[in-house]
Amino acid sequence: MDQKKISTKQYFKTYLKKCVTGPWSLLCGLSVSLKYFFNPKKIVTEQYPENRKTLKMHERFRGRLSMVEDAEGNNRCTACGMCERSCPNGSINVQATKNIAGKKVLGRYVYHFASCTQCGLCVEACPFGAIEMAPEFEVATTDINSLEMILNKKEGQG
Amino acid sequence: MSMTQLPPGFKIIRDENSEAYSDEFFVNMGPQHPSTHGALRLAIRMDGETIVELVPHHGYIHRGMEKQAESMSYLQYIPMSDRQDYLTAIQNNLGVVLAYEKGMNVGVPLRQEYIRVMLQELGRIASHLVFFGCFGGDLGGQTCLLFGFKEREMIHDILEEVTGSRLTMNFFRPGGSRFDVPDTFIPRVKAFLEHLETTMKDYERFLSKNVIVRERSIGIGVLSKEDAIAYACSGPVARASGVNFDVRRNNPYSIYSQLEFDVPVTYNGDCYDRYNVRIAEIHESMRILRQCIDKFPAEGPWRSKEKPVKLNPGRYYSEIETAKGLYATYVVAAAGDKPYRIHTRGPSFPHIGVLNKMCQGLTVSDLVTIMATLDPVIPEIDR
Amino acid sequence: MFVPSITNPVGDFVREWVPKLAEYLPAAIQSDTLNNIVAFLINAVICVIAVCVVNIGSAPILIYMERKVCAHVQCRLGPMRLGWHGTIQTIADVLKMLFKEVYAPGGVDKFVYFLAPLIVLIAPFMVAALIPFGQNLVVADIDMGIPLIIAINGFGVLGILLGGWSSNNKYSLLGALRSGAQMISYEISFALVLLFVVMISGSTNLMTITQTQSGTVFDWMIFKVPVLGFIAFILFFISSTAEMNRAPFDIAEAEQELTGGYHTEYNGTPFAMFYLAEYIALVTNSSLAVTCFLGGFHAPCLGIAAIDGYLTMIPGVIWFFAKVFFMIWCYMMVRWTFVRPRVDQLMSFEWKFLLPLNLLMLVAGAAYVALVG
Amino acid sequence: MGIINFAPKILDPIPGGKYVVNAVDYVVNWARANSIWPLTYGTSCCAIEMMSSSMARYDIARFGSEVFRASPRQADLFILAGTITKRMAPAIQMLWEQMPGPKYVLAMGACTISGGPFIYDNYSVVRGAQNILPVDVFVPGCPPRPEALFHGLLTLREKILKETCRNPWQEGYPEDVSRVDRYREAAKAWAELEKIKDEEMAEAREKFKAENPDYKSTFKPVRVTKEAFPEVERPAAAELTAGELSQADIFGKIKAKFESATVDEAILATASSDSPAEITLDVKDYFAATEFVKNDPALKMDYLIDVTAIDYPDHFELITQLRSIELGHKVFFCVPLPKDESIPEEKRATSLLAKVPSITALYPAASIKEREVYDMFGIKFEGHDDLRRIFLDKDFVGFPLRKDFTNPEMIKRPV
Repeated sequence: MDQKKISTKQYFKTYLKKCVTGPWSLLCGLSVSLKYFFNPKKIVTEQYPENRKTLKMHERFRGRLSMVEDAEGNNRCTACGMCERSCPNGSINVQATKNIAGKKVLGRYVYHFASCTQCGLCVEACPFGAIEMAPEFEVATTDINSLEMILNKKEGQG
Repeated sequence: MSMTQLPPGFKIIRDENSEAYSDEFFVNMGPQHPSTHGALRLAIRMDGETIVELVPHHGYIHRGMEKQAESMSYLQYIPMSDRQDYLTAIQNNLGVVLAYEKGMNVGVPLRQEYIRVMLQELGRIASHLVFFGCFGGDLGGQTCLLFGFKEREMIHDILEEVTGSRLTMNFFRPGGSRFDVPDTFIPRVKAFLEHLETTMKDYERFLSKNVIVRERSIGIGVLSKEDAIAYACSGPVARASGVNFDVRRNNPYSIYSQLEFDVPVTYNGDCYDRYNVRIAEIHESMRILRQCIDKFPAEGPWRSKEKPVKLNPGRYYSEIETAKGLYATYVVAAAGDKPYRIHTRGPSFPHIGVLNKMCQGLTVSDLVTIMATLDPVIPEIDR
Repeated sequence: MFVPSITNPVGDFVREWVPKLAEYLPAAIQSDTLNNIVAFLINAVICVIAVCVVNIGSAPILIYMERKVCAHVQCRLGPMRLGWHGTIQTIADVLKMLFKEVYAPGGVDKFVYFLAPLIVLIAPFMVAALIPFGQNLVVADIDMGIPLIIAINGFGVLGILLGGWSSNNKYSLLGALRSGAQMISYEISFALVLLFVVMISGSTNLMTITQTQSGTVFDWMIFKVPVLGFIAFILFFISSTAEMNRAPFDIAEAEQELTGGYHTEYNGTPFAMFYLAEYIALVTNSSLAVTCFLGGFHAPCLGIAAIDGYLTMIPGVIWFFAKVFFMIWCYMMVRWTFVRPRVDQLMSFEWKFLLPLNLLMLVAGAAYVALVG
Repeated sequence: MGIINFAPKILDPIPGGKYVVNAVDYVVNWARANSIWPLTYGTSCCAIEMMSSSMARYDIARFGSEVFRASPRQADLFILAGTITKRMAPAIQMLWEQMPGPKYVLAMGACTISGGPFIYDNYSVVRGAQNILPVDVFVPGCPPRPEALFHGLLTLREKILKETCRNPWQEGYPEDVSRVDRYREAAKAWAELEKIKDEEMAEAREKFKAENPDYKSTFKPVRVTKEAFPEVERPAAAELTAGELSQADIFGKIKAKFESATVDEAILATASSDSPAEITLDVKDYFAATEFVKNDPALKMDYLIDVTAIDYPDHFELITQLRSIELGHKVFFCVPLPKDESIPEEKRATSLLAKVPSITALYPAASIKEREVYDMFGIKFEGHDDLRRIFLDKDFVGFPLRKDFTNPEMIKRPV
């Protein structure tokens, strides 16, 4: 490091200035932390497991993928596979089957939660609004196989 | 030490017999180190506590995004951009989308432009608040870290309400965005700005004038204007060195040309200036946001006609100013719905390139200060 | 023979009862020497237990306090879920650490590696024995109190140096060397401030120092000598913070730079010892500050007839610990407010600012004693 | 680990010893489950959420876990926050080995559970932390909210409470799932099921058809109505500022100096400094042209935006993007580099196929960019003094951004 040459007078001037401004600046900082310490209203913590009941995600929150189902458990999926194609990393298997009339319907909607990035492109791509991102975030598990889910309860209609 | 004995990347050859020579040793900072801001390894050649030379080793978080982009559709690449610089995800989205819009030749209605600018500026404030926290935190004041993140949470609350996700927004689309903003957006931003105004005063009192911070950052890590340009620095790092360059003003995108804002520039190029530039930018962003709130069109379409995302063959380049600096996207479009190649120029990469030059002769503590003020995000470098 | 002067009622009680019990022994082995030795040993055991209880018992409380204080400065809540407001969180931490796997990393000097945390613990324990906690509550009321404290306090750095050196880690070594340089430098101003106190009070005995401060707040050392006392107190505060390696002078640990400094390679119980030593040192240094500057175990405002009765109702030890905890709170507020200076700045601060100021203080103190006192 | 595990052996035979063991067990487990100190480790996005969770809003301190240790030797929990790359994996394993037992691993986010967004067509990401470490708790999400991380912590707590010293914590083993392609497996399994079902149902379907010859489905899927939006024109390019040259002028200046410079006239007409036209140059003119635009007082291209390349079947194209900070215009050079045909077919994948002069002497910033191009495409930069791989290991085989790059670890994208 190259230090600039300064005169003794200048040195003492800056030295004395620092002696005054230094402690003052520290006191300013201390005053802020004291202000926060003695003001419990400033605390912003949300206590998660305790506030489970009141905790509500935003309407658009993207959690786990789920199927939109009516009261009888019927879904709207036509097994077109738009969601599957729009998924950036193959997290959705739309497994189509034929119903008794020979028409292509949804057999199983397999969702690999383990690799899902919750980007929401599938929901955007679905022309019938058959899937949505559920506001569900308590999803930790000790068993990775439980992250592979079948979303539909019933076979598709058709 | 002869050249052959030196680990890769080190260049300075010192004479063992000279007087200045003393026992040198090598220290690895990272890949898991609290102050390298991610998975970066810095191989440091030290003489006592003084850094003789430093070689950054990248690639610990190289995820091959550009390779993957070649087999993805254009739309599927947008979430990828979230994961590059995760602190300014919303801005990266826009960078990619602007390039797409050039390729698709679509425009954006006025309301959407305001949405874009407002989210951009919110993202910028959020990123700078993280910088404020990390700067204080890396200097040893843990409390700053929490202060910075406290206000950032509020921004992310707003962004979550708008986009649906806290960090990886995946929000903008060519010609518009995923959603319109909810009605609560403007009041919430307004309330947040009022809150931030008062809190920033506290925070600046807490850190800016602090004599220890000044001692540790003034004159440390000086980057001259010539070096800043030669090493392709951008954003606050370059502006602190006196490079008066901001894409928002020099090549305005969206509606930045219609808004009134200053580009803070300082001329010392040391750590304290970089800090000051960022703090000033928070205030400028707040100014832009206030203008946007006043002018925000209450009515009108929020996106243009939806089209399949398919670019005309050609090469498209877009650049935006993220909180870190110049973020450029280069798309090579071929026929079909997949890009031939997408390349991203992140602002942090050149900043790490100049690190060696800035640290020589300083100590490890200074390196931490410099790293904090460069504010790099490693996944954006490695992609 | 050195007879421990535990002057509290318990000590007298032991000295009284040992000869009485000794009468039941065969006459052949009865002697005053034996009685003295037995009484000494019993007293010593009591003293050791008392010191351990004060020190080790206060550490979890302090850790809890630190976590709460820092949480509230940072607008959060701190430990909340274990016990009422997380009160037993630190107990869980200590228990967990005790039952953690303990191993020495490859390439360390094992003997020194495991010796270091013990050495670090010794210094604060010994200092605690010299502090008068109450009118009669002092383990070793010796005349050379202050010099002994100065001597012992420097002992801790040895443990840190050994720990850092034996760990076979460059970060540890850097941390240890930093800490060595820092503590040796600040030792000087630490000693000089105590010397100022000695000069004003005219004794090196901590009990005597405390006794000279009885009276109102303005008889305390911090206000007794106008302005000078306060400056001395601030100087003591700074140099003791540096002595304890606490933030903002925690350059030896410097998590952001050295990932933990000298204790990077320690785990389980040895690490717990380093952790404990840090907080015990906090107690002893605060006690020292209280003894030297804040009137020790005396209640404030003694000598005003109206409230004297009420104040003396509260035992001295409670006053003492109230003051100690106030001091600790101050240390904590400082820790969670300021950022850490660089090593060379720390050194130049000591040698260019603190030391000249200390010397000036000594001169001024001498002048004060000569002119006023 | 430690003496506690021998307690049952010694104490159980003693009458009443069982109860002592149980009591100690309870206390120790309680302590372990409630005092979880995580390691400061994070690579990408999840790390920020992990940090957020320790900040004022969510405050991991309530669980007693705010003591983030920078040294693995003092940590109990390894929160794997962020993508694990093959280059990082050995470091992670080492960190894990340095932790004293009992130690736990929490995989946070899609990347660490399965590779997340980086499963397909990827050569550098470890597909799931299970490949390298035994993982105790999985927290899916990308990234998971801080609350989700807390839920993971609570799940881990449940798991720890189940351990006793008779059933102590044991070091688990990683399992190799790197080749698992869940999408294809699921599709394959379903195809087989479908085949069986088809055979079984064939008769019933015939019958149904015979019974209802003109069956029509009652199910009519309703399309989601989407708002109609007007088309919007793109705004015109910004006007030139003082000193700024138009793209045509820049090309004219370069063309005058270098014969080989060509440009697509159609693009040049509409090009602006926002979307510059690319000037194609010959390799031999590349360095001289860069030097010219840097030093010419009317151009002053002093700022290097980027150096990158594109791989075409028969040649590479090196793109050098320059701009002038002061004047505000840009120039993009496009240098076609023919691939070296003399290299035999089997060696082509691993050898450098083209070479180009380095511009590090003019732009120091080019140093790292050229290393990146070298690393990704295998283009040699002559005159570069430190041409090493930058993102990949030095013994990595192949150059990933070439179109014909193959890697045995790569799984092709299924859809």
